[in-house]
Amino acid sequence: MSELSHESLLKEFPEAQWDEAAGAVILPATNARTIAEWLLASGWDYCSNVTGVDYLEREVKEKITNDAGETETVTRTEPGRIDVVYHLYSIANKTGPLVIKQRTGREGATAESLTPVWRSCDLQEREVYDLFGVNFKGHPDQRRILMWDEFEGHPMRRDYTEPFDYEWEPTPHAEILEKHQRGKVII
Amino acid sequence: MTQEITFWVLAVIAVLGALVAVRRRNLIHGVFALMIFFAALAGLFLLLMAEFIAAVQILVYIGAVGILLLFAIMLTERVTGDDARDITSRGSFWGWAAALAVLVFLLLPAIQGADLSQTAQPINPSVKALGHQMMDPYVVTLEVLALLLTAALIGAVAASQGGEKKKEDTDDA
Amino acid sequence: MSILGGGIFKGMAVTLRNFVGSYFYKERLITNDYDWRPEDKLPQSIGEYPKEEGEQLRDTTTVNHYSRNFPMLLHDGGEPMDTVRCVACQICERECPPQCIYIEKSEDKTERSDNKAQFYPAKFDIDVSVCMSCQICVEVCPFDAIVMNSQFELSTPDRFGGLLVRRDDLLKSNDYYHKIHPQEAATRDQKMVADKAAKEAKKKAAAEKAKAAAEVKAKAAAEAKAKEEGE
Amino acid sequence: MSFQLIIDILIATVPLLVIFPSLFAFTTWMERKALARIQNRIGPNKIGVPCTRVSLFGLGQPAADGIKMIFKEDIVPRGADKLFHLLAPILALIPAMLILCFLPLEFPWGKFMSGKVQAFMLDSAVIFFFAITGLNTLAIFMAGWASRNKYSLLGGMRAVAQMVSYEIPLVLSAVIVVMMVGSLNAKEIADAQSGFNWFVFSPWGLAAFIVFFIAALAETNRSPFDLPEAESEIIAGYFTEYSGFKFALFFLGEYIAMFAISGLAVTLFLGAGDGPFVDAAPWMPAMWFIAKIFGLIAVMIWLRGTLPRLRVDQLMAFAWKFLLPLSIFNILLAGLSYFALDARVANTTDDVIHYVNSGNPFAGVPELGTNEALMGAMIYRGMAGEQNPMAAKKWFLKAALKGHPASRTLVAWWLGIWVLSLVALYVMAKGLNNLSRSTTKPREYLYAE
Amino acid sequence: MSTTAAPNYELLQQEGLETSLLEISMGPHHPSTHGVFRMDVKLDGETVVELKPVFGYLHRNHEKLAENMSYLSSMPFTDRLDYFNSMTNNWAYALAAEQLVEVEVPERAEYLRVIMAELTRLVNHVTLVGFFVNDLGALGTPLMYAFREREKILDLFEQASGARMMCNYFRFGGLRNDVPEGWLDRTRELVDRFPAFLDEYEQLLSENEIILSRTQGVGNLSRELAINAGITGPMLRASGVNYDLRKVDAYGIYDRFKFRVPYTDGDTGDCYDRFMIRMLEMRESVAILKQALADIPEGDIIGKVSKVFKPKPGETYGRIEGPKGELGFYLIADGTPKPYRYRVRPPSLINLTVLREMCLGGKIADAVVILGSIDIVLGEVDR
Repeated sequence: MSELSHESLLKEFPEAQWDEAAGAVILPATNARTIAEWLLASGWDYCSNVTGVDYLEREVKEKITNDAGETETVTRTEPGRIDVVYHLYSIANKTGPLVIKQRTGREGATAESLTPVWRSCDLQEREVYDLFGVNFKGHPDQRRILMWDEFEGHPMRRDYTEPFDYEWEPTPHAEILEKHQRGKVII
Repeated sequence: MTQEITFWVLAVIAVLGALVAVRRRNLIHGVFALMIFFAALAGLFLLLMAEFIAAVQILVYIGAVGILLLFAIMLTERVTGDDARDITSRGSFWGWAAALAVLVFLLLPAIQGADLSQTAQPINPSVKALGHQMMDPYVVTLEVLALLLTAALIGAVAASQGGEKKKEDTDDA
Repeated sequence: MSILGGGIFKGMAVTLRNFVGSYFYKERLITNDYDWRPEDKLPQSIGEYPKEEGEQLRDTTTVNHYSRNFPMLLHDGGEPMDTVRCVACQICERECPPQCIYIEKSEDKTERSDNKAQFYPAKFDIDVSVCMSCQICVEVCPFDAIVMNSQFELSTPDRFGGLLVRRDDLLKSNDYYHKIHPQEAATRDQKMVADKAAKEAKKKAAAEKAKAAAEVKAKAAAEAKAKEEGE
Repeated sequence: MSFQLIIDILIATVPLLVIFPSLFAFTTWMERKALARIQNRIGPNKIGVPCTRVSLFGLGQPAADGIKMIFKEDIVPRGADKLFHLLAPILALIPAMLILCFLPLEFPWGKFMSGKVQAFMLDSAVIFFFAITGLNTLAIFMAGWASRNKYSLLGGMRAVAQMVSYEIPLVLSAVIVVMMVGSLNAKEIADAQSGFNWFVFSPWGLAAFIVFFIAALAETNRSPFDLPEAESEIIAGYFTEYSGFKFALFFLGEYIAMFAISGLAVTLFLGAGDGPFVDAAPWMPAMWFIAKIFGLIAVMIWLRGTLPRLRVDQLMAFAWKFLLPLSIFNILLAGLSYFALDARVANTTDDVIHYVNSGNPFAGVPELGTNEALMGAMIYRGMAGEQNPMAAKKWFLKAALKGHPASRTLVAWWLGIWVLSLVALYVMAKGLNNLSRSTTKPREYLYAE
Repeated sequence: MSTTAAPNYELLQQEGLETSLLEISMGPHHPSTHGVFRMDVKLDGETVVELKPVFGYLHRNHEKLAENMSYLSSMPFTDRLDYFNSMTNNWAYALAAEQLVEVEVPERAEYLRVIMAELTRLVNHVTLVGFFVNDLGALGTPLMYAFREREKILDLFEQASGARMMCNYFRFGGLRNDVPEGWLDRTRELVDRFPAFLDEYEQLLSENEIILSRTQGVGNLSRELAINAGITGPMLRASGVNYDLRKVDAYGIYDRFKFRVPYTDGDTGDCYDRFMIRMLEMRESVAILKQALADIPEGDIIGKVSKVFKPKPGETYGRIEGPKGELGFYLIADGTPKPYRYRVRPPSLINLTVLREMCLGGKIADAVVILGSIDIVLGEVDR
């Protein structure tokens, strides 16, 4: 059994990246399943939490040092992405967490399903599929879980807008609704 | 007078019940009609003061046979509806013939032999006497019947066990 | 080797004990007799509920001094709108998680009894059918103007209008607050006094500082002038 | 068949049809109140006398419930078999009412008016009782099937399986009493137990009573055998789709069946109308009878407040693997010990009579209690009126208490047989219990510091 | 150790005898699905041959709501996740948020947090056992006893926080307010009397033959599957894994208390074990409460947190041992007053993963009992 840390993972699979800010390992899209199996074999027996994070396309201002040695501010467009985050623990060694992420684009988002490795991903990956629209390859039973089957769209995406207020009912203040629509009141 | 009225009411119920049991498309309705027939029959027995027979009629025919029939019907798929069962008139000739034969060869002689001018005497066959009869002159018959039933029971158990065993075998293989 | 059915008999002994005990020990009972008054007619809206302060706490078995139910607006006594603490800053409206508060700020400022002109809420409505009694509005209020009431008998037959509590029904005096939540009210008053003192101290300090600064400046100016003159 | 007979029948039956439904109302109140107290609640306590504020411990609650039930909308599911849906509650009530008539319940007015004590003085009342109880099964199945609801169907199937299975131990435990009395007549069974000669006071009678009571619980769908209406699994079982008055009829039928089967238990084992001061007033036997019924119903309520429910396979296993063997064993044991005891009594009788015949009992040293022993022997032989082994035993017991040696031996035998039977029954029950559920027992757990 | 495929139940098919399956949709309105939960069950007679849990009827997208409001504003919404245990929900959220800003929680607040959490555990376990026996078919008697004790604890909660169930009591860096005068004495009195109630409760339940035969050997869950399927809490320990976050993470000040973690040897892992583990855990909670109530110091109740909670960008995952299992909050901050991502790891939902496996082949009555022994609250499952 290798040492339970992200270093051993990075050593074993050099194509995985270490994201210092998030404290997470970003798995390569191709062999996430293989890495997961290796992780399970090396002692990360318990996958606690699975979730998605949606990042819209945005502009990032970065200070870089150019060739001339001057710092200048460059505006760069960061493409939108969806991260599927897994929090791993070891029950046998009582250590953790190891955060691993699968990164995918927003359009036609797909990721490797880790359900065959950890059963606990089953319902949570279904939830990520339901709310974020990430397709999990190899998931045994990928259906909507919280929304009804006929529901369109993925409500946890940040650019999701409600098609209509199907739960609308008259409130004593019609104005409050107007306010809401103007965006003054945050709901 | 009261007795006669009761007899006719019960008789009509019995015949109607029997007819419904035969003619009804809905099987469950048929079974319940059959039970009404049994109940009316039990009433007729009571009218003849044969209360033990009436009790046994209810106990065995309604309580056991009827329930068994219901169970059997629950196991079949189509219970109600138009395609529940087909009542065809095919072979009805033989049916009528059999009914007529029973009437002519069994009932008519019995009716002719009986003295109809007299109403039934209230004989009181006590259960004790019945038991003594059963245990004394007819004990062999009773035992044979009991043996037969036990054998049937054991056979049924064996049959169902055989099925189970077969399943286990396939599981092992 | 346990007795046949021993566990069942043990359980039956427990239930028998409870059966008998419920007649002799009041603390065994789960339920309390609610003060049911069939002659009471259900008010058509919340505003019609009795406003006498004693009435609010008539059922002390379910409501105690710690309960919170829906918010109310505080005033310091006297004419409510004269001493209302709320200045319609709308922080609570913004922070309210279920968005049940609706405030309209007044167009003009009024003179309060403490001779300070302030805005006041022209409208202050709480839709208690939406409110979830979370007390966030109380925490974010910088003026200690909104606190939680413990009145709970609020049912009405009207679903939408009936559960809207208007400003005038929300206004309650600080004395009432002391009555229903004595400990909390006392703490809040202490805090307010302390805050006020701190604020005044700060103001004073600021004023002194400003004065000192002005003095220093004046001094410097004088010195400069003197220097100038000296030259 | 005369007009007088019809009058007699009416006099005997109408009170039953009035008394028991009223008792039903009282029982629902009692059950609610008792369950509430078991659960440390107060129970119904508001509704009392109408139009006043008098609450009378909530005694008006059943009436209010009844009125509500009558005026409630009657809902029949669209796919239901309307005829059977209507018939089922009626069919559930009628047999239950009918079997009340077989109870040896003596109301004084019946006695005064025409000498009729029961609606049907049937020679084979016990058999009739079981026959008609079986009809209840049909009603429940009908309700379950006609509702066209899956839960109802499951409940109906469960009810049929359960009631058919538990009828067997029920009948087998009643057989013991029939064996002892030698009659199926309820009145004769009741008379045989007069003077505290209740069958529950013998080991096999006690075992039979317990088996009978358990089977009766199952037969009336009471907890812990309330599978056909198991709320946590199949909503309300066969009456899921019943509301309003039909539901009330079912409810009534269920409670009347409870009364009836408790009444049978009282008749068979608990001495029917026998009790202290039974001769003090003409209505005492009826009062005792109803009081005993209520005692049994109180135990039913108590059990309902305590126990969870069995699972369907355990229910069947309990009937077929525990109650059935136990009651068959009980019949054998009862027969054997009855014969052994009887032989011993006969022996003692012979001794006593021989002693009397062999010489003048008053000439030599008179043995203590000889007179009592002689009395017992005479009664046993039928020399003093009717032959009555039960009463003879009582006289022998008196003789033994006075110190009659032969009677003492008899009583020693008697006690020995009783203790042996009790032990044998307990061992049998324990063994059967271990066979059917040997693996379930409380467990030990580990702790991590 | 791949445990994806559930065991397939083979229909008993004999030659010439076909049985048809009965499909029942148990729920969303069913007396024993603990809320609006649905089980699509296929029955062969009474045997469950297929079971599909369906949920989402109570879905309100709690996470999306929280992402659109300030950190503090979603605190009252956490109460409504698992509405039996609002205190522990609050704690988990506060713990996660405190990890973002690294605030020091005062001593007294830590003690009060432990007291509240353990009281919550008592509330949860005692009512769960009541509901569980209710599912077994008892007429609510144990449940009523449980509610009586629960009510006493809820009174304490009301006195401390103002509300019985939706407490909303924890704040980032401490607690909202100090407990009122005399509260600790009342709590001590309650804790002293609680073991007597537990004795009575055990006498009523734990040896009852019907309960034993209904629960033992029902819904077995192996240790391997339990770990792999992410089962947590008492259910995991009933399957023979000694894993309690109060010991493992020692969050708060749990390392100061002496208590034991009950678990099984893992041979059975059935409903009886799950039921008994909870009974035993309540005694340990009482032990913790006694120590905490003895040692609690005077002092501040909330640490130094700025009025506008605005953490630096970063992400964190905070988890506690909730009464139902590991309750985690995954927060991503982006420097604004609102969380960028807010995720609840609901133990109720994840413990449901193995429902199908445990129920298949059992009777329909077992399915209800197994669901009861999992201990779900639909507010948390559906969020």
